[in-house]
Amino acid sequence: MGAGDLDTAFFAAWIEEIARTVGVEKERLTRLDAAIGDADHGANLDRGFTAITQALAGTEPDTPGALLALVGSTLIRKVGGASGPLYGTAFREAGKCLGDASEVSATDLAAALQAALDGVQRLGSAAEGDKTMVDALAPAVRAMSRAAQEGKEPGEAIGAAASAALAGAEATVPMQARKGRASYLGPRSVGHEDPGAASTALVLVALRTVVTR
Amino acid sequence: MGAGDLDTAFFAAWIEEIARTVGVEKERLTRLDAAIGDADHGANLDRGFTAITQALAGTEPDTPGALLALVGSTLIRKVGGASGPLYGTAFREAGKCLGDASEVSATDLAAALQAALDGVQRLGSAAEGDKTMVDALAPAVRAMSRAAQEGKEPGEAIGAAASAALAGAEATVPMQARKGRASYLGPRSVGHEDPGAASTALVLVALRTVVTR
Amino acid sequence: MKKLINGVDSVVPDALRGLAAAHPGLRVDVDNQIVMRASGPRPGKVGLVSGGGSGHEPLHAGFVGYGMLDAACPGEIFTSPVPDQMIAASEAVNGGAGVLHIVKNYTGDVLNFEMAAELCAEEGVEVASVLVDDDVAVQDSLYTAGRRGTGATLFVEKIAGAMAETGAPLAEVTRVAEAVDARSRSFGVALSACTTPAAGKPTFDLKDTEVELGIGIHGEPGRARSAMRGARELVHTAMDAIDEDMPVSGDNLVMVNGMGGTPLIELYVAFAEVSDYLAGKGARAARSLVGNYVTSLDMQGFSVTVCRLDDELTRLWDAPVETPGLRWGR
Amino acid sequence: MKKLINGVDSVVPDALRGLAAAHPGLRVDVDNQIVMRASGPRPGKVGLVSGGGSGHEPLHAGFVGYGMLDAACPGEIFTSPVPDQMIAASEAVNGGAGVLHIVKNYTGDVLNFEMAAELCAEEGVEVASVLVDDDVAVQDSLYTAGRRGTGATLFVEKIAGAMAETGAPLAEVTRVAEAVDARSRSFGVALSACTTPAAGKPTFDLKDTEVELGIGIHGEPGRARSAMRGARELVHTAMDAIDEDMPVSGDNLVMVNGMGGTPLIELYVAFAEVSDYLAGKGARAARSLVGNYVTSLDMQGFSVTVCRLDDELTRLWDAPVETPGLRWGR
Ligand SMILES: Nc1ncnc2c1ncn2[C@@H]1O[C@H](COP(=O)(O)OP(=O)(O)O)[C@@H](O)[C@H]1O
Ligand SMILES: Nc1ncnc2c1ncn2[C@@H]1O[C@H](COP(=O)(O)OP(=O)(O)O)[C@@H](O)[C@H]1O
Ligand SMILES: [Mg+2]
Ligand SMILES: [Mg+2]
Ligand SMILES: [Mg+2]
Ligand SMILES: [Mg+2]
Repeated sequence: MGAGDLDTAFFAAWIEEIARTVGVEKERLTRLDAAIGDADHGANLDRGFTAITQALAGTEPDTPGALLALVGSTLIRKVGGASGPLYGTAFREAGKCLGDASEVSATDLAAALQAALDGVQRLGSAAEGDKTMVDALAPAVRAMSRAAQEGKEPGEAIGAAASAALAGAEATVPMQARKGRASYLGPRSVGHEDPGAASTALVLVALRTVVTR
Repeated sequence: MGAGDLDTAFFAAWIEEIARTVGVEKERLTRLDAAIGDADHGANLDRGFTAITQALAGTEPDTPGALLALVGSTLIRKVGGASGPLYGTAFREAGKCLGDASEVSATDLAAALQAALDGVQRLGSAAEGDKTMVDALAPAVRAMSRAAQEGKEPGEAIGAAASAALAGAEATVPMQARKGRASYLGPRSVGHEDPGAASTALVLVALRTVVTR
Repeated sequence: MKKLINGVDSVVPDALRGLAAAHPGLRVDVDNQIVMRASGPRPGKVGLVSGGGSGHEPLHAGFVGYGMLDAACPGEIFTSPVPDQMIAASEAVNGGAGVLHIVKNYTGDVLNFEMAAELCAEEGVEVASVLVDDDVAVQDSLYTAGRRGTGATLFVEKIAGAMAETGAPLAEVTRVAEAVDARSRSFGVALSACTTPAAGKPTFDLKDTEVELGIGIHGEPGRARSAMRGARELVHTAMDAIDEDMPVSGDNLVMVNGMGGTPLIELYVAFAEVSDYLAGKGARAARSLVGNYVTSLDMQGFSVTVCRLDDELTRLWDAPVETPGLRWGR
Repeated sequence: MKKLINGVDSVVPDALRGLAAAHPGLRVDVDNQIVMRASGPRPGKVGLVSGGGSGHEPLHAGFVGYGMLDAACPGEIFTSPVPDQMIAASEAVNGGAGVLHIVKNYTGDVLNFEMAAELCAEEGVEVASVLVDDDVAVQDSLYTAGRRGTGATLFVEKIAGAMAETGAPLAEVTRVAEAVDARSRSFGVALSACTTPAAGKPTFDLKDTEVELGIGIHGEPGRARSAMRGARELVHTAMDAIDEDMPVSGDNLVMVNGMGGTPLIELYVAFAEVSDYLAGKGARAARSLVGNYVTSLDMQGFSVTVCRLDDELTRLWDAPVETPGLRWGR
């Protein structure tokens, strides 16, 4: 096991931190969704992560992979909307990618994030620039992979990924949406941050928060 | 024929003046009705007097009695609501009372107004103090009768009636309504001028305007 | 004010043109503002005529058709129609068995229908009238114009309509109409005022923290202003007022009616509470309606109407009806 | 925000309790948010399942019953339901002839129904899907998620439901559902935004002098903001958009649908204009609906949906239906 490798408790703390920040930020996410969507993104994610917190209170899965898979399937079962299947698939694919390893290296995590992105794109077929969560997730995956290839420890790699996700989310502001509800607005979708990209940044920032504790 | 007796042309001018002032004041009447009723009194009277103007453009009745009877039946046929039958009956009864005389004295006019009041009360069974048009009409009738008994000319008698109607309308403000829609409000009807009393004052002020021309 | 209209003065005729275009089963006299069944009067059947101000749609015009009204006379917005309309309608639907006027208890409606009835009688059309006055928010005393007619109007029209369809005589149709009114009670709550086209702005101002209790159906304020509360508490206020006036029990016909601007999902939330309330009193909603039936333009809010059923009323309620606003059994 | 609810989080379950109490013909699983016919699946009949976010009532739960849906899966307000609901509903209504999923074209609805369909297939339930995408306001191009499903959903549910009632096989029911979608076009206009319980305030601000053109049914802004105009002009804008996409002609099924907060009288005003517009093109509304059917909570505004009829579709539209929201012929 490499220095700084991540165990199940770490991932559980991550999920807990996501749940906490989604609770705090749900009004902001909903406001973003009101501007170019249907004003439910914050409530959707909050419902999902509240359900996850309850599920995890019962049984704590014993590998990171199993944990993320449970998170993914709970999201699929509880959230609905576009974000339910997309986030659900992301976590499920990440979990599957981690297999039954009990510790996760930076390289493993980069692969898991890549699997998450692949899942989202397979399902939603959004490319970068379409003003979706992909615009936050894809740069995060690239930053993470680069850091891992350069032999960085998970902490540092996660920091790079979080920064990239935040920048990616911000970069959605001038974009015109080509996927999801916001695409119906056409040019009027320009000038607003995509709610799904914003929540993806939040998920990666939560990861950074936990790794720097 | 006594000095200042009133002919058909005078009554036609009166009706024209009512139509004009109702047109000008309809928003105020509707506002009064919005406070304690259903916000249609101005529109109701305006619809009625617009129809009357059209009817009179076709045929000019040749006695005051016939003219007022036509006004009354047009109101009944066109206005609806509480004020249609009440005002319609008032004008009809006044017209009937004048018979086929071609000139109207102060005494005749007092009798006609009394007939109008009787008609309104027979139909609506409102007493003074119930916060209705009766609170403007009844004092106007009394003032007119007194002036006529004292041998006053129509001009003076009408002036007294108009003042009494205005005072009567104002006096409805502190009353609690016991008839019509406003009665549903119970104590909450207090503090507002009754729209029907206000429009009755307007009708008598129009009479004064015409007689002082 | 934003309204989907062509002009303040043409709302009623424009809507009547739309009604005619949408419902071939209706014959609509747009100029005289009379809505009748296209099939005309049925010889020997009592004719049912109602009417009132517009702005309460689907009441009344939406309830013209088999098993319910024979004709409706829509007035201007919130203004009772005029006798001419009622007379023409009564003559048009008279199948020789007389005509029942169904009149909501408002001074304007009462006076105009009274005048019409007198003139009908003079012209040889037998007319009876039933006055609907179900609103428990208004005290029925010497000091008011009596209780208002609200939601129960629909019940009276449906049940008397079914009775008329059986070929029952005028006295019998009138009896059952009166029975429905006597057994019905309503109470309404407004979350917002409505805007009439003529007034152009809300008829009263209500804060986000306030509701009006005991409203009628003409956009007027209610008996009292109160703090905004949850659906359960608001429904309890309404049901308590009804129950105090006529203790609820047994099988009832219950309507949770929207005032026009309240989403259907919220009316179902309210119905759940009404149903629970009744259960708590050992009563139940054996028949029910949930929706916008007796409205006040775009007002947000609801009313509850409860009619204590017996076998006859239940049977007549269940009988087929085919109108734009209410339809079953055919 | 003032809403007739007990709490932001309990709106959907509370409304489902009300639905269950009001409609004995429905079986409502409040916990799992599934609304089914009380009569259960009919052996040999294709089962029809639809679903979507709540807030569009009576769509979809109000269209469960004879001649229309077998089950509906309501999601949270404006949020598509989850696969678990769809799977449970599909299994519950499967009479052995397979199940048709009627899916409005929104990313969320599509993804969740796709997942459900896959899992149903794994569990041996034959599932076909039809995607409703009738909204001409959205360009159907590579650069959008495709057209939205709006008013035509009701037409698809009614007509496919009638076909299923005849005992037709899944392929046949699917074919007619797709035909209805292919022949239907819609366009919506908002006079005001709606307020979701979660957001607590209107989803966008609109001046008294403005309207949103080309809105969907989720309270989102439209394709363009424009000056408020009269009913005739607004209807022409909507009809021109429809006509440009699919020239109107012949006999049509036409719905003037209220977004939830618009009074019925105004919808009839709009229908009069639609009817005139069609006449001007030598077309007509051979069948019609005017009312609040596919709503966006308390939004003020309307949509028009036009479906070009043929004999088969007309016959299926006319076939009996018995649901809380649509009923005739029984
Ligand atoms: N096809 C897609 N691919 C990737 N992400 C998408 C896609 N469609 C939508 N999204 C994301 O989903 C977010 C909206 O989620 P949410 O509001 O919860 O669901 P809904 O749009 O169904 O209301 C968008 O902001 C966008 O980031
Ligand atoms: N029973 C009655 N007797 C006398 N006047 C009445 C009676 N009922 C109502 N009114 C008068 O009618 C007025 C309201 O008229 P209007 O608004 O046109 O009719 P509606 O009340 O039917 O809307 C009231 O302000 C009152 O003066
Ligand atoms: Mg959303
Ligand atoms: Mg009035
Ligand atoms: Mg009125
Ligand atoms: Mg959504």
